Amino acid sequence: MGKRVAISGNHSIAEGVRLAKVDVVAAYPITPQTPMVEKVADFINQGRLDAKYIAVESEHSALTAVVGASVMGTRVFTASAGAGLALMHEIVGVASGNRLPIVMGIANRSLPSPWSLQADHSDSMAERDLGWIQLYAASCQEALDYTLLAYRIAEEVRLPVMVCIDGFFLTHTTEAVDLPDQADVDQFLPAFERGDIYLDPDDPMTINQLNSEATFTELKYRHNEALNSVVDLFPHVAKEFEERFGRKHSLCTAVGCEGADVVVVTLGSSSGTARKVAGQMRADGQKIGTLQVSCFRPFPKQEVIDHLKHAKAVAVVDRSWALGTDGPLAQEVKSAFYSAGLNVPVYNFVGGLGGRDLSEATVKRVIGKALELKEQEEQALYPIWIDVKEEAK
Amino acid sequence: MKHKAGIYAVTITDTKTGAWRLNRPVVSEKCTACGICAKFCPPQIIKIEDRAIIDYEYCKGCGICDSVCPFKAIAMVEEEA
Amino acid sequence: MADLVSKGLTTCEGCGMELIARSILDVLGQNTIMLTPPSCSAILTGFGSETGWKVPAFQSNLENIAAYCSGISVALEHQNKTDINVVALAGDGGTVDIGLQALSGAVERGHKFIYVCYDNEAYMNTGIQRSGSTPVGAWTTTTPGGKKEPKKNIVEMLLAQGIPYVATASVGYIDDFKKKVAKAREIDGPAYIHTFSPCPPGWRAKPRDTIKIAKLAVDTNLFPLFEAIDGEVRVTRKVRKVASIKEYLELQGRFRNIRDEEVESLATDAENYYNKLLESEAK
Amino acid sequence: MQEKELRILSRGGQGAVTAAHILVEAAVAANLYAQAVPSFGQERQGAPVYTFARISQEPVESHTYVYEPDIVVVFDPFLMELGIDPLQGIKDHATLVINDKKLPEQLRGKFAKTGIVDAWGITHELIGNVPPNAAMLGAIAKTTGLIQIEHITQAIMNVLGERIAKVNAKCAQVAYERTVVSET
Repeated sequence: MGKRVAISGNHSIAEGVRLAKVDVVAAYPITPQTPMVEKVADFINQGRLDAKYIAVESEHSALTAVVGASVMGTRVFTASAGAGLALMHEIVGVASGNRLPIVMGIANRSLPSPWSLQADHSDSMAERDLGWIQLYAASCQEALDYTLLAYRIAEEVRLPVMVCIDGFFLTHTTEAVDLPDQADVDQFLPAFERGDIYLDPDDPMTINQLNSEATFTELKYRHNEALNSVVDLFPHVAKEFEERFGRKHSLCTAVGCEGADVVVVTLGSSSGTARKVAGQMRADGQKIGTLQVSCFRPFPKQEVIDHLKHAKAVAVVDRSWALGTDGPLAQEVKSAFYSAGLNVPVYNFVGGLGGRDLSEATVKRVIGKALELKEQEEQALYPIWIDVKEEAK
Repeated sequence: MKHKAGIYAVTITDTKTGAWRLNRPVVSEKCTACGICAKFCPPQIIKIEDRAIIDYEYCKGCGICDSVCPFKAIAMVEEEA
Repeated sequence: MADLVSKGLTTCEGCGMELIARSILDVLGQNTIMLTPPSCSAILTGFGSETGWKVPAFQSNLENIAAYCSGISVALEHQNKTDINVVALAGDGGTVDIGLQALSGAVERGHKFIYVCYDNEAYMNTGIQRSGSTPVGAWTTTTPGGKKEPKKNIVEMLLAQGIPYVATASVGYIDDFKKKVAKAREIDGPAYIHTFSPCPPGWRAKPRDTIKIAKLAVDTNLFPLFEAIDGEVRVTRKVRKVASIKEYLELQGRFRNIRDEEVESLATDAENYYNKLLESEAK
Repeated sequence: MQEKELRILSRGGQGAVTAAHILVEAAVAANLYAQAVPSFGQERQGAPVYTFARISQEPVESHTYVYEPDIVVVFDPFLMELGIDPLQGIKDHATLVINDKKLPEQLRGKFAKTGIVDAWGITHELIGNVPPNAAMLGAIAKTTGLIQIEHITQAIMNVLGERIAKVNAKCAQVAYERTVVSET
């Protein structure tokens, strides 16, 4: 039946790793990811997880080592954040290009510069187009559940997954989390089976070699097809998860979107905050909806269109500094809308950067501004920095 | 068609590098079958029987066999165009 | 000959690395996983659906081959597969320069793997650019006036780290190299073999002289052959009569413009280092 | 019970983050949902630290700091001399739990309910010169009535190391008994 515990987001992902019976872990500590990998190391030390921990000398080597362990046919885990993820960048493409079912915990932290220890999505967004599945959790419970979903999906489609949790607002926040029983997880997540590529003297092959223009496009095409197939696969796996564990998960979660004057679209920990604010406003008679995007890659275009097509306006909150254009989430929503021929105004708000709290007041400001723009039928070509201090202007 | 997931190669490449050769090593009767040439041949295509036998399908003609032979039993002869 | 590498490889004529690659599998046999970085050794790893290896192989990135070895080695350990060799075959650039951090980390953690560096003293695959391993006085495209700085001594760095097995070798003494590969296999931890490997096009040398040059490097004491098991140094080839450095240099166009004082410093450094090795052997 | 939001004011080294974690642990034991949100800064020993918590019967949605607390917990009255204002943003009918011998002058009449505890005195008496966090947890239990003291002491036993758990649980218990609660 499992039990309810009080654990942080970092600890939640570590519990997911333990329950997934990972074989090899390689990681390099970086704030705010550190307690996540410390916890995994602790599980191994206590004998609660039969795995090997490689305390590598850099993030680059962390992802490299798990790529190596993955092609040997073991279930693997690594984790990083911010500049550490940026250092991994080259290997991020290697992991997905080789179709390896690696799961990586991301404790979202802003990229330098300026240096920041704290949350925004600029780190994982910089990796968004390299063919990994990206899941963004909104709570410690989701951090755990997404980790289990990640292994299951990764191993079905042979693609790596980033499970992203906002630095401090999830990594270091303690919450009540329902911890599943090992026996149930074992039913949900079968023992690891090696994929099509492996290093085995009994069946030798060469992996990851040079390719030319004669084959490159086809390999990337199949990679892309596999990634896009997750949009169809996810609901099936989530349904099975719900039947076994009683918790519902979706590519994106909509509340009160039908006919809403404004729908607030979010990624990560601010999703719950937005739901709470919108819920209060609905109770006061205002028509405000929310859409939490959990799966950012592949981007569930159709689901997003279906949820948002009857809204009167959409306010997309990007906790990321995509400088020079729209935030990444807004780009996706606008792109999906255009493809579907929707003419719903989409306003992009950038906020919560470098650890600035995306507070309930900020969410209210986003909604207020979106209503105002809609009322005045105004366009906003570039994002509105919703929580920037006046002195910066 | 079901494709394998990943980047892999299983076909053993086999370039007939003998075509590159400008000079052909020719083994004479001075060969004692000592095996030194075979030991240092980079593509390892010299077999030692009663004398050294070179696989000209792959020999690039580098001349290492000639250079290491203590008995001067190999001569490099220009290939005809 | 185990015949675990395709005969028809597109390496250059007289390539030292090719002989090293074949010799490794000659000793280790089929139960071996080979890794190569993007470099000349990647010629063996192949292109498209074709490979030169008949054993399992993996193409690493340039700077992280030892980290791949770490992951592979640990996974094998976790699977209780103790009879499979994990071998990195990387050039001097991928080893002493960009690959140094991953190598140092993997050695410090003590993973069981064999790292063979084929040292051709420059970045040859990209067309002869200097590396940390290029010797004083050598021309490369990025040292058009000859390199000013002495060669980086990676072996001493690894010795200082306490690596359980480290050796130098030369394609000129291929039996000695093979013996060292066989020893490396028996080490329960990281083993490193730094192997002198002439590159005829890069050194502006005749392909036929590869072995001659590789022997001379040893016989001039420019590249002494030794090994160290748990730090205990043993010179594996004692040089009775020191060969002429001039002869060695003259076989290679890359040293055409070397200055007398640079030749002098090469000779002095070679003598001093060789004597230092003999001294540490005596201890 | 509606969701209750707590703001804990302390200084680096006083154990507020651990206390908030224990509070969530206790809430879970009481079959409630809860959340502890640390704020992150340059946490030097002695620097002011804000820690936030929420306790609810439903899963907690918000993942932000607390700006309009129902309950303010002051680990160290000296913070007020550093310019930290326990009154900032408080909801109507808010509750105060403070580590002091008596209610500071400037806080009189500002809270609907106050719990006063000499957490340092109790901690020094039972343990020594260690953080007052266990005692503060006892005082929070007593003043707010949100969580029973048994759940607090059990959570302390679960979270803290064996060596120090028992005496800290005792500390919470004694503080619970000695906290003076008054309502206006």
